[in-house]
Amino acid sequence: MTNSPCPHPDNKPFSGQPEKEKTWGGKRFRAGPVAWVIYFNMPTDTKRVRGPEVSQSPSLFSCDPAAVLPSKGPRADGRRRDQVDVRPVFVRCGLVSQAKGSAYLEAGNTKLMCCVYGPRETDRKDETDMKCGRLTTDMRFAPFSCPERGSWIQGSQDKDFSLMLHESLQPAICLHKYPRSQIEVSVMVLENSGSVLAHAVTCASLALADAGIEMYDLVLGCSMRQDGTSYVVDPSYMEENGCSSVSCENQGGLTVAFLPSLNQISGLQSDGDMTEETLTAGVRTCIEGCYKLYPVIQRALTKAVRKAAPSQSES
Amino acid sequence: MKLCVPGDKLCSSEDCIPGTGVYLRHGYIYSSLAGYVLRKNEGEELPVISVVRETETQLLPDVGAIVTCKVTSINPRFAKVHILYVGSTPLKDRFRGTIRKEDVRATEKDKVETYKSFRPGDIVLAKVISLGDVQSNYLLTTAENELGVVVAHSEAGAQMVPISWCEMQCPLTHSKEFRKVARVQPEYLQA
Amino acid sequence: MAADMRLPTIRKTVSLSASAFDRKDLVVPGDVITSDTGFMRGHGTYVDDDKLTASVAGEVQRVDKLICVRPLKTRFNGEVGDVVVGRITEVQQKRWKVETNSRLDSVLLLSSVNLPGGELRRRSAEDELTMREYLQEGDLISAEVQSVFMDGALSLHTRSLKYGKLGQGVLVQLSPSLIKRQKTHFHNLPCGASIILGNNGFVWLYPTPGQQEEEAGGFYTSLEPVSLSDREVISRLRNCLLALAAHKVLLYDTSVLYCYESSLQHQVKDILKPEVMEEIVMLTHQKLLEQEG
Amino acid sequence: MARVQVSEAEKVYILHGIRDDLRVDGRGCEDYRHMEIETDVVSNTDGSAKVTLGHTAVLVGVKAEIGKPRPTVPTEGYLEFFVDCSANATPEFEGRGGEELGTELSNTLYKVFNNKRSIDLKSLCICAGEHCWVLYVDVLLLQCDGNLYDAISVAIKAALFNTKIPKVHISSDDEGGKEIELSDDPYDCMRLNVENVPCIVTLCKVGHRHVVDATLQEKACSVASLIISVTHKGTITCMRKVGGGSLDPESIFEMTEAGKRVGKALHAPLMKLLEQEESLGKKRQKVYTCFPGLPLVSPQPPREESGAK
Amino acid sequence: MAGLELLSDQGYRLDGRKATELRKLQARMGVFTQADGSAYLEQGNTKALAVVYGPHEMRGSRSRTLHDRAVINCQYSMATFSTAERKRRPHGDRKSTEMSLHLKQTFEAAVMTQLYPRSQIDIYVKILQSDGGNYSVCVNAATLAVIDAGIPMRDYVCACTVGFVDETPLADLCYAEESGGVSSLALALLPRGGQIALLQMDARLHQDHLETLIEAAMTACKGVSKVLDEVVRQHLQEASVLTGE
Repeated sequence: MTNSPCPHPDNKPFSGQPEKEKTWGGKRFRAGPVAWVIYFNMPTDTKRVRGPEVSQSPSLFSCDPAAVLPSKGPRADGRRRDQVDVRPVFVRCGLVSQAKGSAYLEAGNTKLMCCVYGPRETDRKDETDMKCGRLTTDMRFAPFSCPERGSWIQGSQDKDFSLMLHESLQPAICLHKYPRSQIEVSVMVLENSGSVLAHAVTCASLALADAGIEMYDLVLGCSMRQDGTSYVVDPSYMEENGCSSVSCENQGGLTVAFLPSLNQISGLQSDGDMTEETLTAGVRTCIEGCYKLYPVIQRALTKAVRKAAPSQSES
Repeated sequence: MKLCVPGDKLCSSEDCIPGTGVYLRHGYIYSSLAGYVLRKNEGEELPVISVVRETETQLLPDVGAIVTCKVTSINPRFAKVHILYVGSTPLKDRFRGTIRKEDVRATEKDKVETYKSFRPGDIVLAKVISLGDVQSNYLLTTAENELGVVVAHSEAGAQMVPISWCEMQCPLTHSKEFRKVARVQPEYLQA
Repeated sequence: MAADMRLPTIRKTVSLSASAFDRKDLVVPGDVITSDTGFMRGHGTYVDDDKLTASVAGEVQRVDKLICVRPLKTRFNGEVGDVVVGRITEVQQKRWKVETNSRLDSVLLLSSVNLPGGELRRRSAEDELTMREYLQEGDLISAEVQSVFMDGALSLHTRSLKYGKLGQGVLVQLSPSLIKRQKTHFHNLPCGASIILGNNGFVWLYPTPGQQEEEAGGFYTSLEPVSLSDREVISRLRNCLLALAAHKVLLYDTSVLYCYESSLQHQVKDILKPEVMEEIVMLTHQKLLEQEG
Repeated sequence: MARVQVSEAEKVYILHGIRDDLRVDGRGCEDYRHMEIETDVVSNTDGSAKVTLGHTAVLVGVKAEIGKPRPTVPTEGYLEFFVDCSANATPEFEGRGGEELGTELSNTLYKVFNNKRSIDLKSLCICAGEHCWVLYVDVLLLQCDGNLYDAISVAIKAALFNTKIPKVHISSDDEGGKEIELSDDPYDCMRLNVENVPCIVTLCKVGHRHVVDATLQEKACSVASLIISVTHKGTITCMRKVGGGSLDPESIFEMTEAGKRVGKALHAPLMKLLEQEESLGKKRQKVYTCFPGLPLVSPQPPREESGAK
Repeated sequence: MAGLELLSDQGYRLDGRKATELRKLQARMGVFTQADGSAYLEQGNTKALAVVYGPHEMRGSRSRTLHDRAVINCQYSMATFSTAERKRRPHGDRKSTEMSLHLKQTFEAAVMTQLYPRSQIDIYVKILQSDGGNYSVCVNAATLAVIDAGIPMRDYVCACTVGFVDETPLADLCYAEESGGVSSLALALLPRGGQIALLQMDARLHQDHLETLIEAAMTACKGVSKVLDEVVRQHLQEASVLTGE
C-alpha cells in the first residue's frame, strides 16, 4: 500500500508535534492551557503570540451538534416563512471620514461597514489598463464576528466572498471613466448573523455612491434559503447553517445581486441541491426582496447628499 | 432642488442633452451619481442636464486639462512630476506625470535642456496631452506661453521672481536661474 | 447538444512511404555533420574542434557551402521580405510592439506605416499621440519584415496596399516551419475564402473581399456581418489547417485546397476528430502525390 | 485565466457566428469539443483521471487519508479540493500567478459539493467523532484552452469513480483504546457511488446567445458566464455568475434551462465510458498521461527485471 | 529502514535490478500544442512533464534582461498527489526552489543562450509521480522539451543519480534506495564531450570512492543519453515524414 497509515508506535501525548491527522489514540479532550505547553518547544513564529492550533468553541460541546431547525411555523425572530420578509435595515453613509466614501449597514444582528478609496493610481504597472479603471474588493470577517472565532488572516472563504463582491459590483460601475486608476472597496463584517454577502453588496454600492464614483445603478443584494417546500428570505445565521429536519430534497441557499433600475442581475450564487424550478422561483423571490430594500437605500443616500450640502442653491 | 441616486431615470434624451454625472441608455438619461439634478440652458435648443454633488466629483487628469504639478525629479530626457490640482480642484490621491524634453516649449525643441527648464520642487502649470502608455505616466506639456514654472525657489531658499520667459531671479542673492517660466493668467492665480 | 466522449487511443501520424524512415539528413544535437572545414556554419550548427556539429534536432539543408539544420518546430526566424501576420501587444512612443511568434517582440515604427491622407505626409507630433486610433492593443496586422535589428528583433512595415490592419476573420497559429515559402503568401482560394499564410506560422483566413475597395491606409475595417456560407468555408479551412498541422503536412495553397476538398464529405465540426483528421490528411497526401507524379 | 487578446473585428466575427449558430470551429452553440477521458493514470493516488477537452487538459488525483471528522458532523467524512494552476499550462501561472485562479476554482468546487447527495459522506465515516476518510481531490491544470470548469468536473467524477478506498477494520483493546487496521488486499476496497456527482456546465453569454464549452477566444467576447452544476437527475447543486458583466433575469432563466438540459445529457455517456473502461480492466492499453493519444517511445528492449512495479 | 538490504548477496537490488542497470525509460516529445516545446518522460515509476516556452521577450521586470544572452528561467514543482504522502503545496518550498536553481544552472551550461540576447527561455518541470531520482528525471525530460522547442544546445544533457552501497555503485536510484540512507550523487553530463553540467552530493563519502562513483554516474548518464537519442530520432522521423519535399 502506498499510503497505508499505521498506528504510530510511540504515541506519546505531547511529543512536541501538534496532533496530525494520522496519529491515533483514544478519545481525548485537551483543555487550553495544557495544549499550550507543546508550542514552546516548537520553532515559533516570533511575530505574534499564537494560540493552540486546535481549540474549539465550548458551544460545540455543550449543545447537540447541528441543531435541527423546524421547517414549519414562524421563524425564530418572528418573521414569516414563505414570504418576502426581509429584516428591517438600518443604513448610514459617511462613517469613516478618512475614506472617500463609506457606509454602515445593519440588518437584524448582521452588522457590516464598507469603505471606498480612490480612484487612485494603480499600484502595479502591469495591471494598468489604458481604457478602463480597475476595481479591487476585499471582504473580511472580524475574528469575533461569528460564533466561532475566526482568524485575522484572510482565508479562502473570505477570498471567495471578495470575488463575489467584485463580480457583483463591477457591472454597475462606470469604470471606463476612470482610466489608469483603481478603486478600492473594502468590507468589514462586524457581526455575522446571516446573509452577509447580500448585505455586503448593498453596503458597498452605497459606499461607492457616497464616494461619488459614477455608477450605472445601485446594486442591491438579497439571499434566501430553500428548505424542502418552504423557504425563508434573508436567513439568519442559524437558518443558514442549521440542519434541516426534512429530507434533503430541494435544499440550498441562493444569493442574488441586482441592479433595480436596469433590471439586471450582476451576481448570482447558489449551493445545495435544488431543482431548476425552485431555483428560478428563488431568483424571482430575491429580486422581490431587493425591491423591498430599494427605497430604504435611496432614502439613506439622499439623506447623505442633503447632509453634505444642506442648502444647495442655484448655481 | 431635486435629489437623485445612481440609476434614477431623469428624462428622455429628446428633452435634454446629457451633461456630467449622467449617462444615456436606450434613449433615456439616467443619473450616475447621488446628487442634485441641474438643468441649464446654454443657448442650445435643449437644456443640459447634469447631476452635481456638493463636493466636486473625483476628477482625473484628462487630455486637455490644465494641471498644477510639482517637479520631483529631472533627467536629461524628461522631468517627473506629481499632479496636485486639476484645474482648481485638488486631487486626493497622488498621480504621476512626465514632461518630456520635446514638450517643454513650442519652438527650438531640439535645444531644450531639462535642467535649464525645471528643478525639483518647482510648481509647474502644464497641460495633459496624453494618458501615456502602460509604462509611462500621464504625458504633460508646457509648450505654451501660459504654461511653465509658476513658483520656484532659489538655492538660497527664497522664492524667485520671473524676469523673462526663461529666467528667474532670487530676491536675496540676485542670482539668476534658468526656468521655463509661465506667463500666469489671472484666472489661475488663486490656484 | 452533442458531446463526444471517448477513451484515448494510441494513434500514429499518417505515414505513407516507409522509405521516409532512415533518412540520413536527420540530425540531433551533438551530431557531427562534417569535419570538412570547407563548409560554412549556418543556423542550428556550431563548430567544435573544427567539426561542424548540429545544435538542434532537424533536417540538414545545404546551400552551396552553407550548412544549416532546420528544426521541426521553432520560433519564427524572420528574414527581410518575409510576410508576417502579427498582433499588436503594446502602443509605445512612435512605435507599436507586435507579437509575431519571434524570440523578441517585433517593432512597427510609426514611420513604417501609411497613414491616412497620403503616403508622403509628414509624421507630426499629433500622430504620435493618436497612434492608438490607428492600431491598438489586440489588433491584427499583416506586414512585411523590413529589417532585422542587431539583437534579432524584427522591424516591420506595412507600406503597401496589401498590408495593414486585418478585419473580420480567423487566426490560426501554427509552427513557422510548416509554412512553405512561396512567391506570394496571399491567396484567394477558389473555395470562396482568402488566406494569408504568414511566414511566422500565423495564418489568417478571411472572406474574399467583394470588390477591391482600398480604403485609405487600410485602417478601416468593415464590421458588416459575414454571410453564413462564407463562414462555413472559413471554419472548414480552419479545421483543415489544424488537421494538416497535426500531421505535419507542409502548408501552401494547393495542400490547403486539396485538404478542403477531401474534407467535404464530413461536417465541419467533425473534422477535428482524430480518425476523420487521419482520413482527410491521407486523402490530401494522395492527391498531392498524384499531382506531383 | 490564461488570457488571449482578440481584436474588435475578430470579436464581431465571433459574435455574428454565434448568432448564426456556427462557431469558428464549426460547432453549434450547444456542442462540446471532442473529449478524451482516461482513468487510473497516477499509481501513487487512490483514484485518478485525465481529461482533455480540445486543448484543455486536466489531471485529477484523489488521495484518501484518515482524519478527524468535523465537530459539527461527527458521522461524516469530507472532501478537500485543491486546484494547482501550474506554470506548465501557461507562463502566467509561474510563481504565485496561478494562485488566484486556483482558489477561485477550488472555492467553486466546495460549493458544488456542498450538499448531502453528491457523495455519500456517511460512508466515509470510520468511527463516529474520531476517524473518517478525508478525500483530497487535487486538480492539476496541464493546459488551458477554455472551459476549465466543465473539464475539471468531468475529471473529478471520473477520478472519484476510479477511487478505491481500502477497507478498514476497527478493533478495541482492553483499555478501550481503538486500533485501526487497513486491509492489505488491494481488491478488498470500497468504491464510491458517483451516480449523483454533478457535472458543471459553463454557459457563456456572447451577444444575445449563449454557448457551452467556450474557447478562450469566445470567452474574451463574452460579458458574463453562468456556471451550473447539474446531477444526472437534473437537479442543480451550484449556480454562479462569473465575469465582469451583468445578465438579464430572463436570460438567466433561459441559461439555467439550457444548462440543466446539457448537463443532464453529459452523465449518461460519461458513465457508459467509465464502465466500459473498467470492464476492459488490465487488457486496455494504457496511454497514460501521454497526450493527444500518441504512443510512448520506449526504445529499450524490455529487460527481464526492470521497473519497480 | 535500517534492516533493509539494498543489495542482496547475489547482487540484486530491491526492485530486482543489477547494480548498474537503469530503470525502464520511456518518453514522448511534443505532447502539448500550446507550448513551444514539451516532453513527457517516465523513468521507472517516476514520471515528469517538461514544458518549454520561448525564447520570447522578457516578461515581468525588464531589469533581469541580459544583453548578450538569454535568461533561462526554471520552475520545478511536484503535483500534490505525486508522493505517497500528500504534499500541501506544489512548489515554493525550499526544496523545490533549490531544485529550480539546479535545473537553471544545468541548462545554462548546455543551451546556447548567446544566440538569443535579451530573450527569456522558460523551462517548467512537473513531477507527476515521484519514485526517486526526481532531479535526473527532470533534467532528462527538460532536455527533450528543449530539443522539441528547437532551441540550440551543445549536446543532450543527461542526468542520473548513483548511490554507493557495500563498495558498489548503484545506478539510477529509486525512492526506497534514496531514502534508505545511501550516499547518493546526482550528475548531469553532456555525454559527447564528457563535460559535467552539474554535480551534486550532500552525503558523506570517502574521498577514495568519489572517482569510482563519478565514473559510474557518467556511465549511467551515457546509458540514458542513448535512450534519449533514440527517442529524439524516432520523433524526428515520425514528424518529418510529410514535411520532407
